[in-house]
Amino acid sequence: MSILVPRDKLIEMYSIMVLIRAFEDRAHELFAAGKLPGFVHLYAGEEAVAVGVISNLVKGDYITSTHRGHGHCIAMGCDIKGMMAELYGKRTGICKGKGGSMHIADFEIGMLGANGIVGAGVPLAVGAALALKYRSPGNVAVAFFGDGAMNQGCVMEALNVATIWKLPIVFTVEDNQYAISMRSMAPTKLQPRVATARSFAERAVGFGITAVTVDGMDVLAVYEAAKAAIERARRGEGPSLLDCKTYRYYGHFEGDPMVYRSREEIEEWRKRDPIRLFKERLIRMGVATEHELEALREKALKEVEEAVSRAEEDPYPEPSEAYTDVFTDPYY
Amino acid sequence: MSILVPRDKLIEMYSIMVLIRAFEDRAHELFAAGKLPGFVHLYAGEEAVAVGVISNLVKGDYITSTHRGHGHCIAMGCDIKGMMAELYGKRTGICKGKGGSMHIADFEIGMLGANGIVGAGVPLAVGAALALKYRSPGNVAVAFFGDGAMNQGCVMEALNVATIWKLPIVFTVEDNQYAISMRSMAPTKLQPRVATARSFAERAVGFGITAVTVDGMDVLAVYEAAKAAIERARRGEGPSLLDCKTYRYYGHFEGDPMVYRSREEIEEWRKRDPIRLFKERLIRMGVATEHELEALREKALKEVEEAVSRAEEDPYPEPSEAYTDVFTDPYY
Amino acid sequence: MSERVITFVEALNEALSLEMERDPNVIVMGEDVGVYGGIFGVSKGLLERFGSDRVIDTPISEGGFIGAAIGASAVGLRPVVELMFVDFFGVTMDQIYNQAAKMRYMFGGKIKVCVTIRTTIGGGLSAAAQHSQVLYSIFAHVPGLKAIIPSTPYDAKGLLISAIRDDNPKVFFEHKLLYGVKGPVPKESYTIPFGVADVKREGSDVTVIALAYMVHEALKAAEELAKEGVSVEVIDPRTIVPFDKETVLKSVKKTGRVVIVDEDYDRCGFASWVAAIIADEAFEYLDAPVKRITTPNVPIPFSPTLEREILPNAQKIVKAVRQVVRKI
Amino acid sequence: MSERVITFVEALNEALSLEMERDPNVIVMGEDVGVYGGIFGVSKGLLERFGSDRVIDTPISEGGFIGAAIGASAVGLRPVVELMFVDFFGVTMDQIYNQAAKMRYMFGGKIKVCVTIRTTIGGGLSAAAQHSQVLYSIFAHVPGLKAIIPSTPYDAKGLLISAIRDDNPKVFFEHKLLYGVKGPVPKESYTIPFGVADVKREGSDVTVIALAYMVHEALKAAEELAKEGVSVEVIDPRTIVPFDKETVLKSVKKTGRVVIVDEDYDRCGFASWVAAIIADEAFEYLDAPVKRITTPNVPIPFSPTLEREILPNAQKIVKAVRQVVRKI
Ligand SMILES: Cc1ncc(C[n+]2csc(CCOP(=O)(O)OP(=O)(O)O)c2C)c(N)n1
Ligand SMILES: Cc1ncc(C[n+]2csc(CCOP(=O)(O)OP(=O)(O)O)c2C)c(N)n1
Ligand SMILES: [Mg+2]
Ligand SMILES: [Mg+2]
Repeated sequence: MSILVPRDKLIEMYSIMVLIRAFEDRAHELFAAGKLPGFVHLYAGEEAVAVGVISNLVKGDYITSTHRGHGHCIAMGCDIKGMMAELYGKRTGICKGKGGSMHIADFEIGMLGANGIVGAGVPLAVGAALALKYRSPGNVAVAFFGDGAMNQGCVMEALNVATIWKLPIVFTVEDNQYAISMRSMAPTKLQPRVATARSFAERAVGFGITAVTVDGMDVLAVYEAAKAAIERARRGEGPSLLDCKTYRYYGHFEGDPMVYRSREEIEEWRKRDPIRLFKERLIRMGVATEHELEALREKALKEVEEAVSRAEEDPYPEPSEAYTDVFTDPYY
Repeated sequence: MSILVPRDKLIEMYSIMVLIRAFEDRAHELFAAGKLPGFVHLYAGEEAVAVGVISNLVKGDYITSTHRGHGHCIAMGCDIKGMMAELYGKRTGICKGKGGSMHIADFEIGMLGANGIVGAGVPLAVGAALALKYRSPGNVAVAFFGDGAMNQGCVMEALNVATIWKLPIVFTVEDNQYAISMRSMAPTKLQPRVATARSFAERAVGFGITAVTVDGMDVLAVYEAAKAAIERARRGEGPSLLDCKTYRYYGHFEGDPMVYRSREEIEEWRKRDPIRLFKERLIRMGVATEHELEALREKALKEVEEAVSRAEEDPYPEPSEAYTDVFTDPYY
Repeated sequence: MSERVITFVEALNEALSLEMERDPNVIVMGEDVGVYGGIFGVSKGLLERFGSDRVIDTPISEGGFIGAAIGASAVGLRPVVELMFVDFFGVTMDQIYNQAAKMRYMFGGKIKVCVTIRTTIGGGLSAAAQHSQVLYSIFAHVPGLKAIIPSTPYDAKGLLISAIRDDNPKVFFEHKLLYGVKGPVPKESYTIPFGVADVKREGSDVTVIALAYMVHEALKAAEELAKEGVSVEVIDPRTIVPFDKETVLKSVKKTGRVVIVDEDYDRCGFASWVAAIIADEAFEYLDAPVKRITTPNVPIPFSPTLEREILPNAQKIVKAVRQVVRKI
Repeated sequence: MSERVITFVEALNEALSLEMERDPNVIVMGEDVGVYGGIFGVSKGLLERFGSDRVIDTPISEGGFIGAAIGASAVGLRPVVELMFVDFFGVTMDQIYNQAAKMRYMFGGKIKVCVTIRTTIGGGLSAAAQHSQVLYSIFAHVPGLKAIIPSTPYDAKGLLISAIRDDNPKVFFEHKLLYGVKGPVPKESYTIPFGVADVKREGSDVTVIALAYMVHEALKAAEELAKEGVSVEVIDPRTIVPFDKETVLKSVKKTGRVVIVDEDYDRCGFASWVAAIIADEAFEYLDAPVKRITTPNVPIPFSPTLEREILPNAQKIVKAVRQVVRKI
């Protein structure tokens, strides 16, 4: 580690990681129990990326997210109760039950939205960066997106315009090895096709973007790389790309039979679980004891459990609410 | 020159270049005289690219083209009379007057169409290459497109899929310095904004594509680079990209006031006119005399003139023809 | 005809297999169509049977690979390419409507673009605003695309085989709620012509026109209304381009009353177009206003209570039919 | 009101200037909007006046820069972004209809997306299949987008100012044949409310509804028909989302006869929707079939003789009106 992170910050990062994990594990159970309608994509396994990057953000910064957005939301500080209620489709949800898992947003705290369309958040983040450059220099935007999204046209267009306009933006690729069943880079026996021939960092460099490949299971490695990229952006030196290598533990969506990968592969990755790695490190560094960290995990579990109880009891929206919120005026 | 080109081939290349120039110069006059309806984008100045590349193609190969497609059509061997009649909107046009300048195609000879949508021909060429790989190995597809098109999402998507599928395709960028008023790379006093920060060859390499920057005013340089790329493709070694630096002499479209560039800049480029350069070279190499080459130019002028006279006299389509050719069956 | 009963998904899968067997030019492309067998299982087993030259998993580059499928079809292959959800059309519409749809016409009728684009449509799964739309009206709006919308396993198989053999660009819309629906489907290959509506139930008092999943809701409504003595004719156009105007007009001329059911958004949608045709060409025969039961002009909400509120259903159809048989 | 006469282009340019002056959050983005001043001259002089921070020339990356304009508008800027021709919507529709149009709703009504997307529409210039379309029906089909379609310089200026100030995503359609049209336009700033149709000519025998360039063709037709003693009311809705149903229905209830003129393709187009509304909500008042004069379902051909054949015009309107006033 070449950077010093204050103890409080480290503890906070750990707390958020376990909160994300607790939220996702619980959502997994709730989906299996038939409690959650719609499509649910879980972030478990990738916590180091959201937390490593977002821990560098300050008030006035923005992020855009993906279909797998719970982790980004929690790291940005979205209300857990509002999120859980949203997953249930309750009117107390953060989007009044209109959005659901794939469309959680909270602009007040800089979270510009999960997104059901692969890659679509990226140009939006470029727009936020454009606005920041003009009106609030020193603030930055971060676009989170998957390895799969990296091949979507509008994402590559966004990389280019961000470079030529020298925008304060950090492109964060969450390369969790798969886009549903499609391998990002290294073929496997089960899925021999790959989605790209070169690393995403190489591709970004071809656009003129500073890029680096990062161990996405190591939250401090992500933190450090993100810190450098975000500081460059704050100084007006333009965009960077972080290519974070990570892994999702659950299926692409809940209910995915996962024919494209083996149990062994999952086990292999789980050995480098980002929370365990960080925990061991914190203990080794003397930042916290096993006991203290376990207490944080329990707090997270409790917080999630409270959110579930509340969501269970909250009311569904009135049917008439279907017709509001299309425009700022009543016409629809 | 590291390659030997037979004399006949050289003469043929020259003949096609002067034919393109004659066609475009005449179209320029005809448009100014109010003879040609619609939008007309001329290729004058860029002849070395189309001719240098297409001279390497054989029966069974395919190309896709752009809004600035006359040069590609002529180099592929489209009938000049049919083309001129098409520009006039006559029923004897190569597309029965339904397409016009921006939509000339002749699939029989491998010309898969000009295109009014920037970049749209590129995925189509990838599809042709996919079909060739499967059914006609050894044949290749060439996608011609502009520097502006290089920033269109579907073009970058196409670069990627062609690489991962190892398709027999050559991406040919015609970097004529501008997309309408937008500079591709080097800023000028009149247009300080540029559309990309890195060379297109660098960008292509970031996708894993073999790429080279070529003097697009030198037909033999283009020929040589294209030969290497096309041979690689024929051998099944995958895609290449040629980044050809060239210049358009006329406005973006006929009628363009050209506020974004200076007379001096145009004059500067005209000094390296591709036809003059080639002519001087042919004379220097002893391939032909000035007189012989002048005769070829006159032949071209005559050919174009004949096409104009015919087109002038040809009939317009019957109004009822507007309703045919939507589907292979009569329903529309 | 064999009385074998299979699901809508199996019927589609069978159509693909049969055509791939029959014609080596038929290839299948799309996201997760290979190893995964298609996100809803439609292409299951095809990779194993036909190999990776013909069953091609693609990156998330819809513009690139749908464009490639169109290009390949223009030079002689017969690709069946999947757009995973119709809601994603916005990233690849240019290839579909400016290229595939217009090439033949622009090029003077000299070429054929035979690509088949398969896509899923429809709400009812709380999949929210970007995964629940229908949108066939947008594709039908654009000249040059055929639009096929089956409602039963039998129709699905026959229409998909017809689609693959048809020499024009077309979009084949599969409603998500139909995938599990079962019905009798012959084992052998058969085709169903485009532009021939199917009268799914005969009746004399009112004509109900419906597509895809809504055919089933309309039949449910008809059953309900029969108890009240109202005889409902349910017409399933099956393809909207081409559209079997004759069957619809004949029915309306017979009943004098019509309700058009359409899961697509109301504004500038398919229901409007049918209503407009009727209001022009069967005006003298109409005994009541032409009613539409459509999805109102709001994005599809996530919460089940909200989604239920806005989607058309049997209950709403019953209400509308009661209105038109009472009126005037 | 000053009697100054300027062109449609000048009116738009003035609207942009005035709003940029008034509100530093207003920025202009698009291909060739800066140095070139816009391919049709709408943004002429703005770069010089407001600088390159606020007038941004973009690469040909519509998905990227329209997405960016939407993102910027979601966090407080008021971008006016240009899609050079509506025909290009297919490369950037996702940003427009899945993002801009749905964000407010999906996010529970807590945010505003105020982007204005300007684009050019229309045929008549032999610009062929990919540069002559109208397509506003597709945008109107999608919930969450306002759709504005001016027909005169006066309306153009007032509606564009309203659009820039409106807190919702909207598409502003400018017909290419109108750019050179002149009309009286006050120098000062003024707004025109959305959803208020303008009766461009009063009449009592038949209602003609038309948009953009077709308003002028309808007025020509009305003039012609007046000579035959037929009194035509010409209604210009000016915005189709929101749509002023009341004014249209009131007129139809008065005249009992209606012809809807629409340069968009017929199938699932705007004309159908208006016809459907009338056939439902003014059915009892109708004395004749509801007629539509639209562009038939063929790609727009290049040759002048062909293009003239398919586009709606005064002559076709006259014929249709004669039909409905004769009928029944
Ligand atoms: C434009 C578009 N194409 C396809 C999909 C369907 N889809 C949803 S998520 C996904 C995979 C995304 O992969 P990646 O970007 O790597 O993110 P991950 O799911 O791995 O986090 C696909 C294909 C979509 N939502 N949007
Ligand atoms: C998708 C799309 N966007 C914009 C346009 C308008 N347009 C036509 S040609 C052109 C410039 C193209 O530049 P380039 O690709 O460099 O080709 P060149 O004209 O220089 O040959 C533009 C912006 C279009 N036709 N299609
Ligand atoms: Mg992934
Ligand atoms: Mg160029």
